[in-house]
Amino acid sequence: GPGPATGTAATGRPRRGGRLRVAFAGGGAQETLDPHLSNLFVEASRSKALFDKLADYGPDLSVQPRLAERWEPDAALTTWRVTLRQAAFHDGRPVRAADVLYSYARIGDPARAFRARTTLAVIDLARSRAVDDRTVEFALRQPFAEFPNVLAAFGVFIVPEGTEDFTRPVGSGPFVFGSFEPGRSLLLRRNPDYWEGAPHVDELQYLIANEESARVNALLGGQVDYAHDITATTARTYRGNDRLAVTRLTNSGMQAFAMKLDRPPFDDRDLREAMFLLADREQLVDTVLGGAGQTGNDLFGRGYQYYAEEIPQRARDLDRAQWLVRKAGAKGLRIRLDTSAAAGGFVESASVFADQMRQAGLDVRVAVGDKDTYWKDVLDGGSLCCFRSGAMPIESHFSQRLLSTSTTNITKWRRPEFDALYTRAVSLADEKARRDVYAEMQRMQHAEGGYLVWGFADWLVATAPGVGGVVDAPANTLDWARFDKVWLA
Amino acid sequence: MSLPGYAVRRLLLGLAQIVAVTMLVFALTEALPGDAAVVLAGDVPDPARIDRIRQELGLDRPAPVRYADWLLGLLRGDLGSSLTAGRPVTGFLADAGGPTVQLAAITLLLLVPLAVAVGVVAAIREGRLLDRALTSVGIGLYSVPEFALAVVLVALFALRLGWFPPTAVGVGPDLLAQPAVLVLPLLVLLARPICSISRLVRAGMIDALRSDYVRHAHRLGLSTRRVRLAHALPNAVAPAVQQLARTTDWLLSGVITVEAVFVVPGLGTALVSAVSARDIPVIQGLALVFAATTVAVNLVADVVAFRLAPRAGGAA
Amino acid sequence: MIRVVGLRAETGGSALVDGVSFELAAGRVLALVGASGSGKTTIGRALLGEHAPGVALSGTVEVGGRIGYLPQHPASVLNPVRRVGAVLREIARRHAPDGAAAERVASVLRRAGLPTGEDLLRRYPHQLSGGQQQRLVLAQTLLTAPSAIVADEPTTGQDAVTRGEVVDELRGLAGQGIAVVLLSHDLDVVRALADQVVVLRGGRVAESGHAEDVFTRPAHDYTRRLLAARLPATPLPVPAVPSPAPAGIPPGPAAPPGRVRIEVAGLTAGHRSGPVLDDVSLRVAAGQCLALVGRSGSGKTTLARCVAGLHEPARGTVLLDGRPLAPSLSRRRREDVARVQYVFQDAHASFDPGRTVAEQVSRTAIRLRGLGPGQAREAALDMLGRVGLGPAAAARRPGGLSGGELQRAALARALLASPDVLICDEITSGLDTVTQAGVLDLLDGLRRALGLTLVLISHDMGVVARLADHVVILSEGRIAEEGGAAHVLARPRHPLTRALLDRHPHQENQI
Amino acid sequence: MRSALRWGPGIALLSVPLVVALAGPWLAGEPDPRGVPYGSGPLLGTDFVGRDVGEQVLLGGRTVVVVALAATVLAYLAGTPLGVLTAMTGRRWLDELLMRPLDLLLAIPSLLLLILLAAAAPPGALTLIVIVAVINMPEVARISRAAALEIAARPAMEAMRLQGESRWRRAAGYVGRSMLRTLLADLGVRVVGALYLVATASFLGVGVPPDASDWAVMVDRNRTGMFLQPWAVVVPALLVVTLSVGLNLLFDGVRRHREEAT
Ligand SMILES: Nc1ncnc2c1ncn2[C@@H]1O[C@H](COP(=O)(O)OP(=O)(O)OP(=O)(O)O)[C@@H](O)[C@H]1O
Ligand SMILES: Nc1ncnc2c1ncn2[C@@H]1O[C@H](COP(=O)(O)OP(=O)(O)OP(=O)(O)O)[C@@H](O)[C@H]1O
Ligand SMILES: [Mg+2]
Ligand SMILES: [Mg+2]
Repeated sequence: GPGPATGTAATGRPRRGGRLRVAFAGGGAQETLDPHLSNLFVEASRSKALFDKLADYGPDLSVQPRLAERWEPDAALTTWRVTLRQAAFHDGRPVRAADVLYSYARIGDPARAFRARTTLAVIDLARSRAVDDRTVEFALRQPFAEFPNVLAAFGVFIVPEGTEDFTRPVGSGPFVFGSFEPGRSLLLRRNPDYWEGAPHVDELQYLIANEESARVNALLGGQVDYAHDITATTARTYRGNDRLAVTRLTNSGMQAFAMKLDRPPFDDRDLREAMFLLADREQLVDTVLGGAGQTGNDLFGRGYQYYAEEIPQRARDLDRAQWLVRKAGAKGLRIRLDTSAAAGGFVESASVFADQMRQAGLDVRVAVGDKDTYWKDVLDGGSLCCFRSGAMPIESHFSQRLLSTSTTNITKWRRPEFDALYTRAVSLADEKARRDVYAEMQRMQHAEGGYLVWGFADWLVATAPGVGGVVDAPANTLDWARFDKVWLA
Repeated sequence: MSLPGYAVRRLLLGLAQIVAVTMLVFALTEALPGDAAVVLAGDVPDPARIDRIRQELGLDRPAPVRYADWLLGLLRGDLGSSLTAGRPVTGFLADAGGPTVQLAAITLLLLVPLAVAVGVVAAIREGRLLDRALTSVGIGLYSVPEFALAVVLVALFALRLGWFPPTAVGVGPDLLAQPAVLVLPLLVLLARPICSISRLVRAGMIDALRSDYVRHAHRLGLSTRRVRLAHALPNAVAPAVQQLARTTDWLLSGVITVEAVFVVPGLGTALVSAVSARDIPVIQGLALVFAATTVAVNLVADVVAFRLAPRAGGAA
Repeated sequence: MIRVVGLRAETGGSALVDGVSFELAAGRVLALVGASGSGKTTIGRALLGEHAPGVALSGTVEVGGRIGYLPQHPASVLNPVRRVGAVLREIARRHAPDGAAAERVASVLRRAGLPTGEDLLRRYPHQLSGGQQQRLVLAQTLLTAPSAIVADEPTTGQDAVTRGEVVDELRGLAGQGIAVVLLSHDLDVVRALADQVVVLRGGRVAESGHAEDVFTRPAHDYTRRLLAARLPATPLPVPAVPSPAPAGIPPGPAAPPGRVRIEVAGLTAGHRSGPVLDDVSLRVAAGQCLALVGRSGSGKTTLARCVAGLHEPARGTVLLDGRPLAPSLSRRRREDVARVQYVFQDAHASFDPGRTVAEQVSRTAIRLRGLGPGQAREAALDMLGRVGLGPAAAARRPGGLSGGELQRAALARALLASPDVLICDEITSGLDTVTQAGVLDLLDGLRRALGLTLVLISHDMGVVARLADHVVILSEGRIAEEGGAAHVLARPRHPLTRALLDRHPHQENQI
Repeated sequence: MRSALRWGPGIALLSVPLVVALAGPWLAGEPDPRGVPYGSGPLLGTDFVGRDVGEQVLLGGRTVVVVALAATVLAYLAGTPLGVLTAMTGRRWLDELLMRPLDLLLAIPSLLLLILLAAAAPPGALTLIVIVAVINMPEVARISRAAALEIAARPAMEAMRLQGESRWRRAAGYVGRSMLRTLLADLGVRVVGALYLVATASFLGVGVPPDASDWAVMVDRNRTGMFLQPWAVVVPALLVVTLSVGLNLLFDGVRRHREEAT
């Protein structure tokens, strides 16, 4: 398709100094600097500028060490010893094991509702301990080979022991807190003592502009240097324009339709297969993503570690789909497709896909729901809905969404044999062996799962001329929205 | 009825109105699907987690109890705290209020003289080319939604010509510090009210200019200028003042659009995001501010109208 | 001072005023008289160089110096939102820019007979009485130092006392050397003031000359008819030494002869502005005519509206043939509504401008007499004919009828209900003498023929004397005096009654 | 000649969007297969999801016109009788009972009301009609009441009572008809207001599905591609503007005509 322009603006060698102004969509009153409460992209990026995690994800979602220098499990994979690197908080205190244990305890507090709480549930904090100032020993409730994924999980930042007040946050990140006006602006200063080397720019300012057009206008008007999340249309509009350069963040989001397996009509395997076959993935990518993305193969995590590349790509087969629809006795069946403005492209994808379903003899009604409560509404309600997911390891996708015990199992995929495979995989120390089990699990999903993954969206960020160091990394990974490596020419 | 008596009666009525508005807004917000906990849970809508958030926010108590609590707090001057951000609503309103108040105040300040001037000029030239031009442009402009006008103005004056900044991104809460930022938002905000109010002024002025007392003022040898400004105009603006009061409502919806397009983090933005977040205390606080403003402006307008039309005796 | 030669005003080819010429010297008073619609106002405005839209003027109008204008309804030319003083000072400064505005204002206020205190200056026009408003317009005009003044119907709708004051003012102006053009159909006022009279008929001069000559030796037949239709103010000569009635003596019960048709018992009523009527009781026998007389604002209309059920009294009852009527019209039985009818002071306002007169009048027959639309229309046209309105006029909308015609249509509308009691509120004050006489004759005839009971409100003692059997004088919401018409008019006991009779301008100038 | 000058421009302006809106859906025919977003495609190009803009324009007028007109009519149907009733009742308590709740609605910013109501009610044209009507109704009632109060106080009204006319006939036959001038003056502005409210609602993402075939929605949703493919914004925007300018010119003409007739 007609993909958007991708130009990295990296001009020449890094240069020091200046104030980098970055524009994101924000959350108004709800914005917070508490890294454990991070929810929005702007909050994730800010947390990353102010704090560090023990580990983070590379471009293929493999885990890269950060504050943790290294980690070693015991043979049973139930005790993990993590060694911290030499790093200091902005107030000069060193980052110690106690800070790590405090941070994890805070997130895991059963009385509270931090997003990453369930991720940390595998850790038995009561039995975990600080071996010394720079060594933490985590005791796990069960063998878990993918423990590094926990260290890198979304929002698991290390804060100084005892911190509850984040009005003037102190972290160990590349930038030091300056001033904050919620919903408007956050000003940060360069941390000259950052363990990974000080940032190039002197100051970093986060500015909030919820409207995409406003972010682009601000960039074109020279009011900001970096605009997060622009549309493919905007990228096309300014292709060849020297006032704006676009960087693609390939593979940032999975785009799917989720079918519920525990109720009619999609408890019928034939109908699911019909759905897989009737989907015109290219058309969806071209119209909904404006060409900025790749088609999907009904599996999460294309290009990520452990992704089952070997499973053949499904192609559209309308005849067979029509035949399967008839076989399932679903011809003319009235199906509701839930969507909402909860995520960009949902409504568009629903209306495009509804047309495709109609071609296969299904009667679809697109229902546009409330965008604010969408995720809750579709978790248990309806039978077919639009779905998307940000980047995460494939293992996390399994554990959060596909186990019988998963709390956000939207497709209601509940298979004891699949659960057993998962338990086996995460107890395998050998990566190769694990990969095989994951591949088996993905084959099950591909054959009869509930996710119709039609594409992977690239995200686009725009930068002003002269901004360098913005790299292509999926959203939510280490190098995404990371500004200590960016410079102003 | 005497003016003070009238004002006091209206004031009491206004207070009752404000409380009733908060009650209605509370009920409507409660009627929205989901609550703050559901919204906070976002794309991780784990039911257990939602319950825990609900507990943390005190949303597990029955709605009437929460409203009563809020009302009691109000009596002590306490508007409560934002459910999602935890900050006191008053501080929140103060922050967001600044830019909005500036925008609205400057708009009103410019609106009145401009609308009156356009209306008067059109009325004096009634039926002539200038009047026809002003009237047609007025209707045309009146029909353009604010967001469309904003897009056009930004594309032309900010991006093409570069005369004004396209947004207020990066400008502090005091917009006056960079007046250039205000130009385009003000143009957008002014466009429609100027049209509607100048229409009323024009109609009122035409009536007044045809009236017996204006003809008589001419007979008494007063200058045309004086007759128009001191004798006809005060009668012409009375209906416009009432409309002006209704303009606050308009201005507010205009402000929401303008704030979104030009990135002014004011009350309009706050309202939209608070409704999205089901942040009831914030919505209540905003409804209170808006209702109080509307009531106050209407009160002032009615009192001014009372004063402008001494005969009517405030039959509003 | 003023010279008019061959003045012509036309609209759409037809002449409203044609070939009018006259001259007027300083300090003299010229009266233009004539029936409603004869062109008086048109000429008056032409003197100021004004004309209604669509009207073309030709001929010569010469005025030496400034000319001022006292319009018929002063309220409409006073700006409702400007304080009295501010406007006066503004005019003063305009005409004598070299200061001393306050002094000049005070001086004209004195000349116009108004108090010069700050209190008056701070008021708005609506806070003045009708008479004061008229004098305020005069004061404004005087500030412009006019050498001539046009006074258009300055006495219509004013009570006798006010009328006398207006006459005095105008006479005073002439005494100050100002030429006065008086437009009026009130021949008494004209008689009292004018040096010269121009009688208009259909826009043409029927007769003109010295007032003395025109009144005593009218040359034109039309003038004679106008004069003949005048009503004598009092049927009996005024006693030389009136015996003043001590205040507080209750008015003589004077039980009317015959069966009591309508009775008002202990009526107390008011508006939001305050109480208006205080414990008023009166009775009218069947077939009699009661006249309600009193100064402007004394509560006559309020009383009449209570009887008609248009205004709810605070206390007291209205009885028809001894049976109490519901205070509100909406709770009265349909036949009671039909039996008590009311004709409004302002005929023009009592019609819907959007529908034809015949259509509106016939509704009475449909609603109150239960006739079908066709029959009702016939009955309406018949009744309109009886009050002197042809089917052509009836087919028009109210805007196409003259004031006098509309007043008669309103009368027809009420009479169509075959009422037993008819209340007439100032129904003749806007009419010229000839038309007025016609309407009065009609009422008198109906009364005799149908036994109609009349309640008549009027400022005009001539009208009262012509029709009334019984007179009630209202003063500030109480009955000041009551009795047989002949008796009250001949021997007024209350000072107010005497004032209302005494200040009759006709007598003032009696030769 | 004069009348052509008076009615001509209004009717001409009005007829274009009205014909497109009302006849459009018949003219549109079967939907073409989707193209790329903001492509140059047939005639007017494609919109943000690759649909033919020309076809969307044909399909998209009906909802805007119907919603705005229906909402306005509904507001008048509810508001005018209420205003007339309160103006004509002599009973103060009834007046207060009916008017105070409306004052309440007036004191809530209409946009807040719009956001809340739209979020609480199921989306769709009917919801939007009701919401826009609810928002406009109190003001219609107030204006009607003010106009009716003045008319009901005229002696003509009392004359009709003395003729035994029923309340209904007085209200509808006299007060209602006499108010027409005031209501006409208001109508032009109010329809535009309703149009505008619908457009703003979709800008805020409430009421109508964001991919609905609807001029107001089109203007909003295709904004991003305005420089790639302007027709998707310009054509529906022009149609909305012509519609409201035409309506206003027409109502102005009607008003002046009635003014001169009386
Ligand atoms: N603009 C106009 N167009 C047509 N006819 C008019 C116009 N103005 C006045 N007339 C007519 O001119 C005639 C004279 O009107 P004018 O007002 O001078 O009468 P008038 O003598 O002052 O009567 P009144 O005693 O009722 O005040 C009337 O028949 C009236 O209908
Ligand atoms: N609608 C009203 N509201 C308030 N006050 C009123 C109203 N109508 C009359 N009044 C007042 O009531 C008093 C009596 O009025 P009313 O109309 O009965 O007098 P009237 O004797 O008929 O006078 P006129 O000879 O001028 O017609 C006056 O002082 C008047 O100002
Ligand atoms: Mg006249
Ligand atoms: Mg009266």
